[in-house]
Amino acid sequence: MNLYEYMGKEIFRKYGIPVPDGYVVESASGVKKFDKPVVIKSQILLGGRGKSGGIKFAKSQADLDSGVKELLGSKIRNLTVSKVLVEEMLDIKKEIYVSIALNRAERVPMVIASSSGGVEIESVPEDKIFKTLVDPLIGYSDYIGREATNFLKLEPAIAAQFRAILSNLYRVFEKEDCELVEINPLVITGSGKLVAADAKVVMDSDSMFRHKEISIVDTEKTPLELEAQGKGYSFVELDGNIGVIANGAGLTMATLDALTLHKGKPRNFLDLGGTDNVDTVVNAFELVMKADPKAILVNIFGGVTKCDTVANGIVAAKDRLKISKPIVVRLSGVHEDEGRAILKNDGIEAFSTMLPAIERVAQIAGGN
Amino acid sequence: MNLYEYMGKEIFRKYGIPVPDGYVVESASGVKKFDKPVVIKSQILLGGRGKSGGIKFAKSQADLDSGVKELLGSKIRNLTVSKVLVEEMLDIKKEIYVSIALNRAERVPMVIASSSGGVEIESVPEDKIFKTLVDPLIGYSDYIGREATNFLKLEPAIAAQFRAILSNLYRVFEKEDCELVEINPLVITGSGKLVAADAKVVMDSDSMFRHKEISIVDTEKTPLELEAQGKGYSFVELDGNIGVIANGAGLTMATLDALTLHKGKPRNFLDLGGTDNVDTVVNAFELVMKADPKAILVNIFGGVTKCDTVANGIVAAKDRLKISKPIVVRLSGVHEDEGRAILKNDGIEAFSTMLPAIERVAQIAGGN
Amino acid sequence: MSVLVDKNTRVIVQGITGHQGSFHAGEMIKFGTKVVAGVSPGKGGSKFQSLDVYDTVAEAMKLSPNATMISVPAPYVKDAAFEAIDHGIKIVYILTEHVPFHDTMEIVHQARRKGITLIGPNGPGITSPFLCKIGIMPNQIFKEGDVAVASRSGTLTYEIVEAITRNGFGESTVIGLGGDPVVGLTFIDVLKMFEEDEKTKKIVLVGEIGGNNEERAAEYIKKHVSKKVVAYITGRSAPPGKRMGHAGAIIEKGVGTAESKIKAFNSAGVKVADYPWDIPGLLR
Amino acid sequence: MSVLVDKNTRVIVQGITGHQGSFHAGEMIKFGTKVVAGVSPGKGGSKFQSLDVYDTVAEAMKLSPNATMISVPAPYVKDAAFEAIDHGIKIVYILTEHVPFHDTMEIVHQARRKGITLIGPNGPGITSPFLCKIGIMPNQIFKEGDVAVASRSGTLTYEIVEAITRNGFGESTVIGLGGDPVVGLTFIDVLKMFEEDEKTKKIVLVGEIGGNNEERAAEYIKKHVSKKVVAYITGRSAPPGKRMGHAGAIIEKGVGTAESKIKAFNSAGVKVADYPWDIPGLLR
Repeated sequence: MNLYEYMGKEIFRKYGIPVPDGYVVESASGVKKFDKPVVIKSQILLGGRGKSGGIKFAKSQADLDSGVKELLGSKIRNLTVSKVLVEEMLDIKKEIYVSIALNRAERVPMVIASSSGGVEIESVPEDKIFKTLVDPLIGYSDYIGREATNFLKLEPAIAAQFRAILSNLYRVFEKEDCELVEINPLVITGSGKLVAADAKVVMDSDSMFRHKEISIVDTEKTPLELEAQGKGYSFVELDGNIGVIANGAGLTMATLDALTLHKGKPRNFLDLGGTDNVDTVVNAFELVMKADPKAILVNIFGGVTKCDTVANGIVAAKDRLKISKPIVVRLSGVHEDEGRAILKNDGIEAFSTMLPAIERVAQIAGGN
Repeated sequence: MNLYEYMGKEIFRKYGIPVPDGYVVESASGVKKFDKPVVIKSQILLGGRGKSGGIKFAKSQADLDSGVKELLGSKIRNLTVSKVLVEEMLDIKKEIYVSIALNRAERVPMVIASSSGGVEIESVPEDKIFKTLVDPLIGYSDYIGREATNFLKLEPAIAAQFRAILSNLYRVFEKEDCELVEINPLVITGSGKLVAADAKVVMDSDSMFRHKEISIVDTEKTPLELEAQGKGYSFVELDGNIGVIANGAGLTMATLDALTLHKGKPRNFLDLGGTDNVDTVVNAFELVMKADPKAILVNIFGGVTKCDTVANGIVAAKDRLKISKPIVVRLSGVHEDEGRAILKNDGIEAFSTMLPAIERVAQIAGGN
Repeated sequence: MSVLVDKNTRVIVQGITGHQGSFHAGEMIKFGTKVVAGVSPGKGGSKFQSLDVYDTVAEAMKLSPNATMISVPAPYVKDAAFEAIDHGIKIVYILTEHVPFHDTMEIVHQARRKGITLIGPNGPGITSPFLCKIGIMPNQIFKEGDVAVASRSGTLTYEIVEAITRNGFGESTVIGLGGDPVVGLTFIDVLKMFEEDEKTKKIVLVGEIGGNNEERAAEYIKKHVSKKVVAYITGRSAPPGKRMGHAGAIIEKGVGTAESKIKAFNSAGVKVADYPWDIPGLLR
Repeated sequence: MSVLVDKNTRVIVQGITGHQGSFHAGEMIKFGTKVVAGVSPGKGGSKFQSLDVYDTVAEAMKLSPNATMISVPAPYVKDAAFEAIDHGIKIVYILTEHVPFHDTMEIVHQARRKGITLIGPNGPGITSPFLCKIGIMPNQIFKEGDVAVASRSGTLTYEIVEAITRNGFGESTVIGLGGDPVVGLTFIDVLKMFEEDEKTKKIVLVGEIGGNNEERAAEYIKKHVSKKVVAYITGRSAPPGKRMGHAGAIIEKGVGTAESKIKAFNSAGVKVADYPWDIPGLLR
């Protein structure tokens, strides 16, 4: 779960990581008296805000007022700017990079640092990047900071600040259950101070039960995805025309893959999960219908999720939601025969394997 | 390093462990208005205060005033009471025991609990004691609390409180660098609350660099021991008449042992440590002379500590401190010959092995 | 022979009184698994079928369990796992999904330190028909045989296992690694076991987008696996940056694409099926 | 043959620019130890004698060290030890005294997890004349021979080693365990090594009051040690409850008395000397 820059910086401040002086503005009336040059930064969860015009500079009250007005409410790649961060302009002498991320392969946190900051770390040559793994049973040790500053060849006064920041950044990573904490750029100012000019904090959404103070609407999600999340479904909007309901993330992905290989265009990913509840099925249909598909494919391999329950759900959804779009169903596994009988009764044919169901729905929706 | 009960309870309070309402009184004027029955507890670092008259109960203002007056300034086994803790009297339904201590053999913390509280844990039969080791790389896990409450057969409401206390007690042990944290008794009150009626907190004196907020005079030490500690010596007062200066804790202990086997009575343990400084030797003599020994034994096995430096120190000490008591010296190892020559010049014979030096000094001091 | 579990596997279920725990414990018993006790804090003294339920793993140890299924809410998983690990239970399977990965990291490394095999979290478990099943795979899809399956998915695994069985093959051991970014077993871990297992003749790997578990497995296969390996990779059509149901199924900064995984497997001589139902054909 | 260290031991000194570090590094080199580099944060690029000094252990790894002496102030010991352990240095000796035992606990368990031998803290180190010396024992007291010594003290060890040498014996390996309540090696650990070491024929244990390391060693000797073992225990005359110099030398609640240790050794057939100078006689 991505945090807005300003939220990341609030956390940094709490953990003793220096950030620029600044404040968040949600309406033009929130602008304070101009007293020094500032940067006005759109609070959206996208890289490359600057290039998209989402960042403005102000050297006067007039600049500031107009900049805030222009940005608030503007659209950047489909995202509406509802907050801007007004921050002191830093006297940038040099930009460096530091982050801590999960290393999936080794299943440990990894510290990454480079003296090339301000650009995407992926674009920096490997031999210019310091990387080291951290033992999760031990946590951060100070020597890691010494190794990093040694690699970056920072002068002693800067190196000491860097080590303090890295140590605190690790605390953020650990205590706030982060997938990624990144400072890019970490600015060395003209007066020799290190300041986090940006803040990227991605928290593990599975950890939210112990971070009740954090509440964020994930703007990387569409409104329908957010609605689905609220209802407990794994749901991803795609740009095709076949609504998909399946059970299990892997099977659902496989269904999308097979559809795509058959020139079908899925409208969504929806994992029904393991359920034995008719309403869970009906609610899934409701979500999918909101995406206005041309046809709907239901692909169930019954286990914990019983085929007859799903069949009852399909019938109930058709009825309650007045669905007239074609529904193609595949049922296999637990209570498959009962399910097929229920659907037949309602005029729906249920295939017992995936292939014919996929061929059928791809053909129906083909005229897109 | 033992903390006073009231200091332990301050720490407990900080870590969310329930303690009785109370306050510390250092002079009669500090007594507050009586509003409920209280216990007045002498703040000294000794077990069995109650039996020694160090605890009084007050059911009226008069009781309270006179109790405080009686205790403050009184002597309990040689220790003067300079502070008392006035605490609400608890409605005790049952007393239980819980502690966390270093298990030296396994080199891990050990949780100890028993439903027999209010007595020394050593007097409780082993099969009535819950003991479990904690992995120091992992720390406390909640299941340990469940195992403890299961063993103690506490009823659910009490068990939940116990687990919270144990978890917090472990935090005290870990964060405050303790050798021992003990609540004995942990009281179950008539209204079903768990309250720490006593607090024994022993901190690792080697950890004090990260606990600068703690400042305590270790009253288990004699004034001379405290003075020695301030000067950086390992020094223990004993009740004999032979002052001892040696280098290395093991060698110093071995010197005391050998003296004792030869009917000599050591007045002290003093480890000179590894030093190459004349003043370190002179200051050691100063301490030993304050203990007024009948004779002094110096036993040096030279390594980092050079024998000639010690010899110069002995000569300087004799001169500066005007020592007329007999000094028996053993020098062996690095710069032994030089050291012996220096002493000979001053009329002191230095043995090269321990046995004759010990025999000589034991004989000199024998007439005690 | 089988991998990790067999007739001597004695299983406890931590969270046996929960909805999932009780259902799957029942199914495991039906499958023939030796479930020896349940653990549910606060429910000690009660019964699950004929089994005793205890408050703590410590008490259940008198039944000499050597495996556990953990089905407790995500916030309590770490504690339950440490409880099992500290008591030396050799196989720890975590059914629960949505376990914070910081917790899982600690569990993974503590398990490794103590020589314990961690399966999951958020996977369907392990099944060796019909010696032992720990987990939630449907009983009826299995037949004893020589095909070993390792998968990052749940239902998709059943789909494939069912197809294997329907086509006249049978399974030696089926292991679900789990759909989280951090799980106990990697494909390399299970490939080692499958390669050593006498009963296993052929191996099926079911991968998905996210991470580089499959790429590393492909490298390993080149060097160390003599048995026939076939694979299926799901998520070919997934857009980058989106989590496809599983927390681990996400293409991030170009890492973890299906293409990369398919290419890696192909270069290791592992045929990759286009569709799940093609797997049996590749096994012939 | 020798225990733990030999001619192939390549030692770095963490804290080589400090007062103690530099003095003892010099003495170690005189003894014949292969000291290959120094590490002192902030002093990288400087020299100690002909050796390079680095800011980090990472840099010093190019010299392939397999042992380290840590002589940094107590607050920094844990970090320095983790630095050495994480880089896989197989023998970590900590000279520093007054290390908080909570730090030492973590170091001990992390070292064990990584298969690393920890010696100390707060002990004189290890010496195998004249193959390698890591630590602070005086060079001139040794002679090569077949007596192995393990001790909880420093100077007392030199006293006894000197007596052994003076009486015509020589030493195979001398190890100081350290005077803290928590240290890396126990008497049992070193007894195992001494028993296996071909060069060692006789063993001397120098114990002291505090803990039950000696009592456990006595039990171990009964079952597993075939070589002659003699012992000396110091602190017979120490009053209970007082720390006798070493943090670990304290009789607490009746545990750790000299009597108990002497009795345990006697019951294991280990003769205990009354005086340090009696040790050579017992070795005959």
